Amino acid sequence: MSETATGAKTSGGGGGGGGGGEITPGVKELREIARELLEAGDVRVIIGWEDARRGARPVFVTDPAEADKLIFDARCVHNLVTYLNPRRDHVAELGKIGLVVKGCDVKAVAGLLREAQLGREDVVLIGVRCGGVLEENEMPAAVTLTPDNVAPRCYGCDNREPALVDHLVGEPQPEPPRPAQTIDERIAALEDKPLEERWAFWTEQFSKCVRCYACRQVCPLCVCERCVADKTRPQWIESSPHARGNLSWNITRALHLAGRCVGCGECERFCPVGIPLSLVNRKLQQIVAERYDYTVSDDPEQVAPIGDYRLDDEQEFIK
Amino acid sequence: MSDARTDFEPRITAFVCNWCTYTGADLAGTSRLHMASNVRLIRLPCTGRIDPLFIVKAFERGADGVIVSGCHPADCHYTSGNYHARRRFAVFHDIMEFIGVDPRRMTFSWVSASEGAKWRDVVNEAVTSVRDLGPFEAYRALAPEAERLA
Amino acid sequence: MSDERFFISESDLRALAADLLATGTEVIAPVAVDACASPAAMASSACMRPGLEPEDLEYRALTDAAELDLARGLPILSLKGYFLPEHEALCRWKQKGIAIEIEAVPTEFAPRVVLAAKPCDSAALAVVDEVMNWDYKDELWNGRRAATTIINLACPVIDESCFCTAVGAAPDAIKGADALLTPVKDGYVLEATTEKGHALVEAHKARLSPAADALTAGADVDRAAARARAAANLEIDAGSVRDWISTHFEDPLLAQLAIRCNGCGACSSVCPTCHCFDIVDEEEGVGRGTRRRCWDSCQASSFTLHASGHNPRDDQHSRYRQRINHKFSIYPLKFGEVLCTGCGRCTRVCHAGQDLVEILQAIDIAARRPDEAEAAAPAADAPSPVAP
Amino acid sequence: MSRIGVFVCHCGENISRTVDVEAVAEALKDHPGVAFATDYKYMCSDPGQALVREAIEENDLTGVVIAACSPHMHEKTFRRAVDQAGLNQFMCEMANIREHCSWIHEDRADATAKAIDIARTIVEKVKHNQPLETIRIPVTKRALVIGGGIAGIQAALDIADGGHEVVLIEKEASIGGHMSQLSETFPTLDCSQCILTPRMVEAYQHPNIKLYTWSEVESVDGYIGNFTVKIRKKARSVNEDLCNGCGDCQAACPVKKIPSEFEAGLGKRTAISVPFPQAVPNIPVLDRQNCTLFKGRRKGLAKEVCGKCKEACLKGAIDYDTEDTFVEEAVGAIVVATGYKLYDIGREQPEGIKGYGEYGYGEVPDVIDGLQFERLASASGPTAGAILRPSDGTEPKTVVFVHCVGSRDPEKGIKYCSKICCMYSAKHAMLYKHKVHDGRAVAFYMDLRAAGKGYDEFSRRAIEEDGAEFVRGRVSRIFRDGDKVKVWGYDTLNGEQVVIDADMVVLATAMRAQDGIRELAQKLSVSTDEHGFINEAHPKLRPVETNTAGVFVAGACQAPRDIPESVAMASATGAKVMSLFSADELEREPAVAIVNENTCIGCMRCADVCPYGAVEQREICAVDGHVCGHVAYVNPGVCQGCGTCQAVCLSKSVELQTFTDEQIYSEINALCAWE
Repeated sequence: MSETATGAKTSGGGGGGGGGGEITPGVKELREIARELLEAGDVRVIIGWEDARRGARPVFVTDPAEADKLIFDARCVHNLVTYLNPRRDHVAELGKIGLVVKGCDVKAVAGLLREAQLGREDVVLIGVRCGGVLEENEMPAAVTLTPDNVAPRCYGCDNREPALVDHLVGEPQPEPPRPAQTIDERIAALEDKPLEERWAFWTEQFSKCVRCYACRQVCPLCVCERCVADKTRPQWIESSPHARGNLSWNITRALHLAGRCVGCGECERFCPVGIPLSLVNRKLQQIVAERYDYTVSDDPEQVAPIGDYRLDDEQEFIK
Repeated sequence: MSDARTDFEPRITAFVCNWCTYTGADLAGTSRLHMASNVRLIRLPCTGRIDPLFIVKAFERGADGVIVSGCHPADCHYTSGNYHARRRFAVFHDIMEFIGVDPRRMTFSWVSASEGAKWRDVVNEAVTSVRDLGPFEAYRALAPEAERLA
Repeated sequence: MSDERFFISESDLRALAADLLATGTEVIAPVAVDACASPAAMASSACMRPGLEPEDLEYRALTDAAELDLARGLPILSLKGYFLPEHEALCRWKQKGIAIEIEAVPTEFAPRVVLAAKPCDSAALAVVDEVMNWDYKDELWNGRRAATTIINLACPVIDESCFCTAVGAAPDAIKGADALLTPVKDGYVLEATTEKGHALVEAHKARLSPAADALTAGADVDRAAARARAAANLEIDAGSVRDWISTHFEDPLLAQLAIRCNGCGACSSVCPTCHCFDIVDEEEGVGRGTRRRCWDSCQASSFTLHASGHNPRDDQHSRYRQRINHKFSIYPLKFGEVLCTGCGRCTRVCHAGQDLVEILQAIDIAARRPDEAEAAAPAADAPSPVAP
Repeated sequence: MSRIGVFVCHCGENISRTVDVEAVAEALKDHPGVAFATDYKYMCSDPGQALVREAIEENDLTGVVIAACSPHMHEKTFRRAVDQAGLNQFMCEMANIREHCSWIHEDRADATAKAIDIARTIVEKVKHNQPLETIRIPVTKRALVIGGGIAGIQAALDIADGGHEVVLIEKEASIGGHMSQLSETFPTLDCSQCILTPRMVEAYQHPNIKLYTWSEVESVDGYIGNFTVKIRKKARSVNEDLCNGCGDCQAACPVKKIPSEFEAGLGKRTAISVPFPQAVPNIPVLDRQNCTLFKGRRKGLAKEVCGKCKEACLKGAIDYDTEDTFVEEAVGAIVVATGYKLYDIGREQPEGIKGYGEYGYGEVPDVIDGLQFERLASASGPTAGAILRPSDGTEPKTVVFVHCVGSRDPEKGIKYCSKICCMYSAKHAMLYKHKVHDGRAVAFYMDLRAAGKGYDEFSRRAIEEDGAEFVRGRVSRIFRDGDKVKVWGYDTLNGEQVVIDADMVVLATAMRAQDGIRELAQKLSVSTDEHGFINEAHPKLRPVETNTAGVFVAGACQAPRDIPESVAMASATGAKVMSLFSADELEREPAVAIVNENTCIGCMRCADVCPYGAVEQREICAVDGHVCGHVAYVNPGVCQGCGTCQAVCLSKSVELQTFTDEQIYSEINALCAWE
């Protein structure tokens, strides 16, 4: 409760509240480092956030003179690590990248390193101390974080001082406020319903899916060149967006992220039809946490739970 | 529905490993252990080979239940395939339950080459419990219009 | 009678919808769906917040005239899906031994009416008619078009992402529709322009009265104002844009404009004019299955993937360029129509911040005032790709 | 388009009794892609196989499905046949409609419907089979024999004589097993020691045999032709290289009253001892449980309380501080010959076995079991061959022999027949009469089972020439009555109760699987039956093979066996091992995983899960030659085909040959509910 109180008072994130362009010491520092990296030629491009017509959005800065475009505030919800995904050839072509990352985003970098999809030397990470972000980026200026507008995933953030980064800017931020309802609470609410209702709920949700695969495209950890959903021989996942194929796709997407998902919530944010994917992703995190005592971190050396085993793994569900 | 259940015979697809459960099922045969005839086996080298997609596809194709069975821990012909399978199925089992699939439609078991009798029991129990649950209409209802009309 | 304009009160309009439903005609119209009414409420964090009741607007087949929502903005998805469904069966096959039977699908459809369609959505249908009747006449599309009478509702212009007037459409256009409703005090001015439109008017004469000149004048003022609002968001010369793109295929600007794109393809799902589809054979058992077509997107890498493994558009900026190129150059050059009606959905749905208004602005400047290009290009900070 | 041939077997009546085989063939004719379908009485017979070959040629079939028994039974047979017809052998699959259908179902309609499904499933699989070449793997031409009883010794000698190295391990201090405890053997009454000892010595001295006594199997890795066995050499406290078997330590040992296992408790031994005079090797073991010095150590006493044996040993071979050590041996084949143990009557019994408290064993000293009688009758035994009863050392004038104690008695938990008891009880009666001419020998039996060369003659001789009385009936109770042992029995032929005042009673107790056999079976991944006897691969056709290729079984660990049978089995395993070793390479099914380099993203998750370390990382280059990434590569020589890599590959970039995704998908598809 006290969190909520402080959270409610605090401005969102290192950028501080106030107007879109407000320049906090953290942002100053960020721009300074970006400028130096570009001038020194350590990186060819800095990927961060800028203020635009429709709110905060990703920006690609190559000219040191333009480093002042960089901002950081509670609207900077995007997980920019998606631009490090090996599938992003058009970004890779820009040359060595300097990436601005929040604590949660860094876990995705660790994931890419863990799965040999990125070399640590291929990227310079500028971490920003973050006090939580809004659910949406599309507003002219950062507003104060409240239980009603904070991204639920920010609650209980466990990587507020990211270790994997090369630079860490901004003054320490207060805890993000507790959202009106946490994701765990929503999951619990769902699990209180009988099986039939859960089935009704999820099949309705998944039947909305238009199979645009936005969830896959933005996921920093969906690294496959050829997604199993695009495979036709055999066609494990029917490609037309009917309820049945949609269910297979969504189950598969979830399983493929088991023990890998970092919970950045980009899949849900990008979903044009609003499927609550973060409930599934979070549930997976709960499963691996309960069964295998695994919580995804920003340590690239951490061994992922799927692909590993213990002789005495629980098997209560096996006859 | 409930009326239909009385004379309803479930269709169950079983994914079994070649070395333990398939051989155990052979033993059940050579021992003439009679059991329900609702189960169809698909032989795989190891439970480690089984992708949850197999199970999803089985449901898509109208299975009312599935059985996944292989070597007991420490007995895997390939030493560790079943350990990897165990984790995979644990996650699958939990997530399927989360989205509302009755876990009783999915039987996971360890049946060794010498456990013909256990195989019979696994089969009979699976058939009974799925029979009680009734046909998996909820899943079939997901089929696209054209198909359901056909 | 062709330019005759009628008045219809709000209640009569709803009654008209009711009449249609009563005769068993399908009526498709904007419907407010309370996100919190469905089980989805459990998921939507918004629904957990006191005071907030988020509503989505969708084109839906009315079950009751009362559902008809005339007051609101743009439905999430365009009308497209009612003419080119997300997925539809093209035929089914059955194999017995070595023989194969094909089972065709019907291409005739029952008459239906779309009420209060957004002008940008109906216009899109007219634009897509071109490609659907070019080298091959698409029976399913044409069948649905022929069976459907569309009545537009003049649009107040939703927000800063609207730019219909910049691409030859308008908030009060009847293009692609059969009639137009313009909101006036206590009701609407209704004018029909096509056979189907007039037929509908005739059928429901009872609920219509000749519109007074004062009313129609007021309606015209509002319509002009809406056009002006849209024009204020974006003014370009579509012709110059078309020609510049066709001659600047390799121009770095096109790559810069694409830089943020994640290739999620949401834009093509919500776009009223994106009509590309994939054809898939889906097995339903041994030797049986359905051939379906389903929406596809040029933003997916698999869209142009050759069997050989070669992919002519193997990075995202070339895929994004294709989207711009196809809409604003290739299509206009081939069919004389811009493949965009300025509904702005793509901009609103893009969470990476790709902004079509901004992008067209930049291209227009590059085309007409190249000297300003350097200064004005929004993404000028984004560098041109360098070879690896 | 595939042209599949389906061949439905009646298997005599094994299948056709419950499955309408004609209907199955008919149904399959209409199945998409099936060009030919028929049924036949015995597909595996010559004409049956010929039928398949002809059908392939006449209908130029692209694949063959044999709907018959388990692939584990006849897959090889039919693949060979298909191969002869010029079709790649891997285009043939078995549909198991016998073990998995006709034998386990009664309702003809259900069974037939299921058989059709099974056949369809396999047809769908075969449609996606690929012509493949077998893989060759090298064979380590060394064998491991577990158990140094007569069976193990025989197997070891046969293989060693064949010119291959053998590692023979025995958990006791000496090889020889139970046979070394026997007095004389039926039906020839030749002295057990006399025929066994030379074999023991031969095995010990054989240049090709490496003997580990007082050792056990710790773990087994690998597969046929390439096993790695870890052996635990239990602490002996005696240096085998230094010890010359003089026996001074035994003489010096103050602890002399330990019941001797070898003498079945009728004799005593010292704490440091060789189990019996003819032990091989003749090297003692220090029994740390009973040793005074170790008792002292366990009590935590400051100074050693004994050490006499060490003082006595002039070779300085004794070391109180040795610990268990481990050695690894690479072998290509394994023979299991761990033998049996006797039903431990009247004492603590395992789960489900009740025991025979009513027979007074353990309380009445003169009620003994067969092995104890063997020791009494043995010239080298505690009584030097004189039959004297344990309680008072007097010569028993009336001895009762009870058959089937434990055996053939489901009530008591064991339903099988121990097979040798009839014969050895007859032998015991005979030996007794030879030694005590005025004595009375009475045997209670259920049925006399004397099948075997010279066996019936032998038991008749006991009755007709030596006057042993054979009473057909069970004994209900045995108890002490003064210095007599009262036996209450029943003569079912005369239908009267029989009460005998005996001086001694010998119980022919059941043969049971050795302790720890289940653990060993698990290490070898072979299966055991409900009694713990090791399962043979096929009861008739593969009696000395197990479910695990390269692991063979001989002697009483497979079922109750007498000496001739054990030796025969042992030589059979010898022959099996020899034939396995006759080639330098083994042919293996090409069930290996192959990586699709076009879609592999080199996350190497497959390498993480591969049990064999068969996955390596490989660089790939773009057309212009520069390294543009890395992908996984599966070494086919190492891959064993479990397919775990494929299941964890998110992009489905690795395919396991013979179990590809397309094959499995098609099988699932074939089971569509709307067929």
